[in-house]
Amino acid sequence: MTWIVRDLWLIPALPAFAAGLSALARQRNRGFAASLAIGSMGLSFLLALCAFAHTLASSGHGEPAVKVFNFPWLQYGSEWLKLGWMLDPLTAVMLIMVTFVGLLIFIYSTGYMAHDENFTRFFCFLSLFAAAMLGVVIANSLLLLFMCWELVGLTSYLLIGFWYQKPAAAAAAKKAFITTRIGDLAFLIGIVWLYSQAGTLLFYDNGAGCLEHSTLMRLIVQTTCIGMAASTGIALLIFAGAVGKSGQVPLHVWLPDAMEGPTPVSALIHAATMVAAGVFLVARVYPLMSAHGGVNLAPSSTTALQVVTWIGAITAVFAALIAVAQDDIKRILAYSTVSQLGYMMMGLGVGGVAVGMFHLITHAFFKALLFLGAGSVIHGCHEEQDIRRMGGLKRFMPITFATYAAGMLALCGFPLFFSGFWSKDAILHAAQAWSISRVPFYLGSFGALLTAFYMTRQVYYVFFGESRLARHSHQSHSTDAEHHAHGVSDSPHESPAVMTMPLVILAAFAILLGVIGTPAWPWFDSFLKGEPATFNFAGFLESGILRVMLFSSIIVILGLGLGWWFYGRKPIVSAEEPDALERLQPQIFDLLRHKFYVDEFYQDTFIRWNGWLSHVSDWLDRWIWNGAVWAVSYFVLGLSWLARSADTYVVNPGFDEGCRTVTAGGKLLARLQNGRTQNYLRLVGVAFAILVAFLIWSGVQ
Amino acid sequence: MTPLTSCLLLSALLFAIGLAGALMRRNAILVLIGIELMLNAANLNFIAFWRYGPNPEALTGMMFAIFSIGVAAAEAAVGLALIISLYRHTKTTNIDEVNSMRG
Amino acid sequence: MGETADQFFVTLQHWLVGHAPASLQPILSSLLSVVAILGVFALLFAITTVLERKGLGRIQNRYGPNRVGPFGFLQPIADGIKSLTKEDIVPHAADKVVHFLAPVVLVLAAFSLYAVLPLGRNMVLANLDAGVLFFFAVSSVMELTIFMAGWSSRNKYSLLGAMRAIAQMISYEVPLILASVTVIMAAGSLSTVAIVEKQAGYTGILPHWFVFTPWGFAGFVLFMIAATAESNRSPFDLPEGESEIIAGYYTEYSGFKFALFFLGEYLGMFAISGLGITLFLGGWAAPFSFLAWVPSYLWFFAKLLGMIVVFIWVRGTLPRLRMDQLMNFAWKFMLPMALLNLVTVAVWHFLPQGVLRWIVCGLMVVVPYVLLGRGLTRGWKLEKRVYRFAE
Amino acid sequence: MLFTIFAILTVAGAAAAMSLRNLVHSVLALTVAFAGLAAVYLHLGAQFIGLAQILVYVGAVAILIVFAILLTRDAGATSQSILSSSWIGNGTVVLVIFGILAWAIHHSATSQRVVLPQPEASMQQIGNALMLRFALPLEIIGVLLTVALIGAVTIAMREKKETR
Repeated sequence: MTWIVRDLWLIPALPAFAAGLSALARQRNRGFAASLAIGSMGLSFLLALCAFAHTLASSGHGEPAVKVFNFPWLQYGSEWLKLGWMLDPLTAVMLIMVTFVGLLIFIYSTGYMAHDENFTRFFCFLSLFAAAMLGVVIANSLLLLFMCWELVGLTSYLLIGFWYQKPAAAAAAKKAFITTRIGDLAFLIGIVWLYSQAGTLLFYDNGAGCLEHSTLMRLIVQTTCIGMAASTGIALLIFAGAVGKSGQVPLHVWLPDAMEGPTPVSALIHAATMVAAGVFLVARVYPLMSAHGGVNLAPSSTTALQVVTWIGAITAVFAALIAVAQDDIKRILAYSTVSQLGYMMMGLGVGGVAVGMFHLITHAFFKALLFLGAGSVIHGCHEEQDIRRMGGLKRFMPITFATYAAGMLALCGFPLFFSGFWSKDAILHAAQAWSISRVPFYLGSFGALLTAFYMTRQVYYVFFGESRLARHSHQSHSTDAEHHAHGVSDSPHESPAVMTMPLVILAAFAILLGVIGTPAWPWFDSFLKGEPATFNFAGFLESGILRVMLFSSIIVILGLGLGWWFYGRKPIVSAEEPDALERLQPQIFDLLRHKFYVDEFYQDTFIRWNGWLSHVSDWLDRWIWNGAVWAVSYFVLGLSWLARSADTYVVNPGFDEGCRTVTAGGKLLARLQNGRTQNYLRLVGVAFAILVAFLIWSGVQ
Repeated sequence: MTPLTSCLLLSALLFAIGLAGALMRRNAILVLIGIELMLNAANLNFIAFWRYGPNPEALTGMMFAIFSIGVAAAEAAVGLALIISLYRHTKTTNIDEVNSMRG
Repeated sequence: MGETADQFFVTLQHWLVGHAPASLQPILSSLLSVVAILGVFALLFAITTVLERKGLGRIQNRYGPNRVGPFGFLQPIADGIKSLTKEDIVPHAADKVVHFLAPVVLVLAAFSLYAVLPLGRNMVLANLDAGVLFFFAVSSVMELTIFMAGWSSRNKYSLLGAMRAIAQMISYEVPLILASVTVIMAAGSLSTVAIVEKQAGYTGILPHWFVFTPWGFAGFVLFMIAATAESNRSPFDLPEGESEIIAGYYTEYSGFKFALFFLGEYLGMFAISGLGITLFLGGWAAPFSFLAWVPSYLWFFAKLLGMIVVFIWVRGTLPRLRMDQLMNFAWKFMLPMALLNLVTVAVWHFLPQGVLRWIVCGLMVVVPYVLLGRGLTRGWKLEKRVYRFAE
Repeated sequence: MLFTIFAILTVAGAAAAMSLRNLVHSVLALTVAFAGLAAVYLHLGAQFIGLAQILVYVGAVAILIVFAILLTRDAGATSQSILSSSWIGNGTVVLVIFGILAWAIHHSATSQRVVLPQPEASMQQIGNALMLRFALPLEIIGVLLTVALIGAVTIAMREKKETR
């Protein structure tokens, strides 16, 4: 056990410490809070690098190298509840990703939030979030993971509602919190069930952990109500938690609304890290998911994984469809995030951990890049978020445009040179090779087409054509101060270097990250599996890889072309003119713009039922329980009245009599007390004389 | 009559004089002086018993005298401060007139 | 030869006493020393008066007394005769007895101070075990006599002067005693003789005087300031500030009583200087080892004369303090310094020999000095006075 | 011989202090008594106590009392009698007490004890005793004195409403 494994807890502890300190800090000293947060994040990044290097050194032979450090946490009855953290390739990769992206986004935020008066609070929350997320990543116990998971949810709530004076933000925060709670409830039930079955919540406890062979065997053989294995039930419950956290259908509704929060938050939490936590969770418990009794069927076809796959595929297409018709720059990205998460889930389902995680990592980078770019755009256009009011920004903010384009191409998966291409391609290939059905493959391809399409649409709207930026007053929220701060210069402007620099870095990664996962050199895959990576071009030639690559490239090009056909051919002149698609298919477009009316549906069903229930319980409370309480209270009042009368007419007179006697005695004695000091002294003298006399007298005889 | 006895007699005399002053004078300051005299008488006793007592090398009596001198100093300071503030309130130091504590 | 010269007076006393019957010898010997002390210090008083008057005269750009005798050195005799022959006026309302007792008791007390001062090797009247304590006890009696003088001559200036004097003396007695306690701690004894012997050694040619240590130096300065205040000399001469209250508590004294007061004042000054010499300046010890052959009492008196000159110089130089300045100085500067000095001497005692303890103790003296000085002079505007109409 | 002189001095001073009409005179007499007592101490071989007696009582307490007297000078003090109203009863009490004490001293066993040789109490011994065996009482007396000092100052300080 090397120091890095033993002291892995430092990685989350540092940001937590920073959060605590900046919580104590006064609202004024911003520099303190920012430098604290960034410094702690940087340190965590260095530590994460150490951890990564350590795993890199210890991997490369056979099974993935899992190092764990467990400690007893609290005792109840006879047994100890143990917590712990672990270090394996998955953890290491996630650590690198979270700390690095987080660091960049922190730096970016110093520029973006520069004029917010709650700067300090913002960084306190951010650090807290980073701590919780890292905790999720390193947790070796489902319990510890759940704690940090909830903490993540809390910080997400706080940060979405950061501009709580905006009613929309407050509502969105509540929505996000409650929606994710639904998933988390299932998650908790799953945990409890797992504990009752397996007797431990540690993932790896050299043989005794719940993800290790013996336990899994025990879980498989037990069957529950409808004939499915306990492992499947638990896996599905846990997956429900993942669904809630990473916005899969049907719990996706909160994620787009969460864009009410500051853009860095959207980038960090709702694109790069937290929403990926669900995927990470599934990848973490993958052994449980893929546990199956029979030997004959492939690991990727257990019931749990089938569910994962279908949900992922449906989400991918569903969200992509919605994204086509959105106008808010951030909402488009949000829906694309949802659909990409769907991709990851699908990848996990069909292709195993490596496929899904690879897309997670690449997506984290380019989606963070896109969000930060969007933030820069919004910043530049003075809080304008409607893409119809932008346009022609290519001239004003070249750096942003370049980086944004890179991110967009990566997201679309433009062939060969962009990371997105390789990750998505891996998923598609796995889907195509899936043994159960081909439908996910088609869905995924369609999703890819849509992705390319709506990203093109967005880019054309935002960066090309004439500037349609409204000259009148902008929608104003808490950053009014900002306008006054850097005087109202209405023409859009490039953002400061502190914001563009992270963009550039992220763009570089968005492009280059692909090389670690090409079929020719599947380093990432083998790193997670713990095998030495080999380099051979034969990777391209094996079954159907080239075909899939070709196919997806064609799809992407097609999507880009369609986007150009609809939006690029003739530039959009005015903000009010209807969308090209809208002109073509009004009803469908309307349906898409209203997100398939999912929100309304929930509004009319669950929330209304909930209202009725609350009414009923309110009535019960008011009339049944309340009545009982009143009865008891009157009874008590009667008793107390009895007691009081007894007191007044029986006890008091006796005491009064006693007091009168005492007073009389006091008066008698008080006569001795005539305030003349010398009398007192004389009394002392007399007493002394008597005393001595008595002593002598007693001594004489 | 042995020196110890004479010492004790002297101290008894001092004590009596002090007590007389404390009891019979009407000026508060003189009462205080009387008390000081009584304390001194006590000191004399300590010294006498140290000098003629069974084991003088223990120095107990002397120590006791030292401490009681300290106590006497403190007592004098506080007492005089009291008298001064008393005088400031009721423009007199005649303790016959100061009997507002009558019960 | 040096030995005999050194012990000359001692041997002389023994020889003289040798003639008397054995029963009377102790009384006789002490009587002899008392007489000697009376003579010597009365003479010193006479010399000092004329020295002071001439010195002040020089400082103030005038000749002092220069008529009687060579350079006016017989002036004291003239003054003595004058004061003896003057009429002794006692105010009608005065409290005769106390008025008479005050100067007598003062002079008696002042003389009895010398009982514990070692004037030379083996030249001390009473080698008390608690000599320093005796000194302070007796000097506290002098305060009472001053009060008697001020109160008994029913005169508001006298009373004011007495009050001032007592307040000032009590305030400065505290730092005085604390400053000497440092030496007592270091020497481990209250006996003046023992203290002097502690300082009698030499390293190389340099003596082991306490003044040559950080705490000793600080203590010495504190002691001398307090001593100036104790003996009511300028700049602490508020009690007899002519310009404010005519002559303080001896306004109503005239003739020989006045002379006695004068004598008492000066004797007190000599005595306290002598104590300072004993405690800090090594008493009768020679300043350098190669000068040890000079008789010890000569060294003592040389040091005493030096101190007297310093007193005169200070008197001629410094202006008089205001009452509040006096008290602030006593309680806000001297007292804390003295207390810290006690700590310093303890540290000095427990640190090992070497440079370290010099550095530490030096810091412990200098830092409080600076800080307290800051605190004391806050809000002062110290600047060069411009006399617009003079010169 | 010496003892008798000192004793007479002391008693005379004390008596004068208690009986003189003029307060200042009585304080001076008191100092005489204190001095005599100090002499008695010295004669008994308690050098330290004797000197401390002079230092504390003559040097401090007497001065303190003098200050108090000068600060509280009531006009009609000289006119009325110096004895308190109930002096007869008190005087009898005093006499009784003295009688009892004298009687007790005379008949106590102490009067038969043989005279021991002069014990010597050097400053070294006293210092050791104070610093080692009686260290705690010493600390306590120091605290007591400090408290008394502060208390006296606060008591005698003029209240705010009186300063105008």
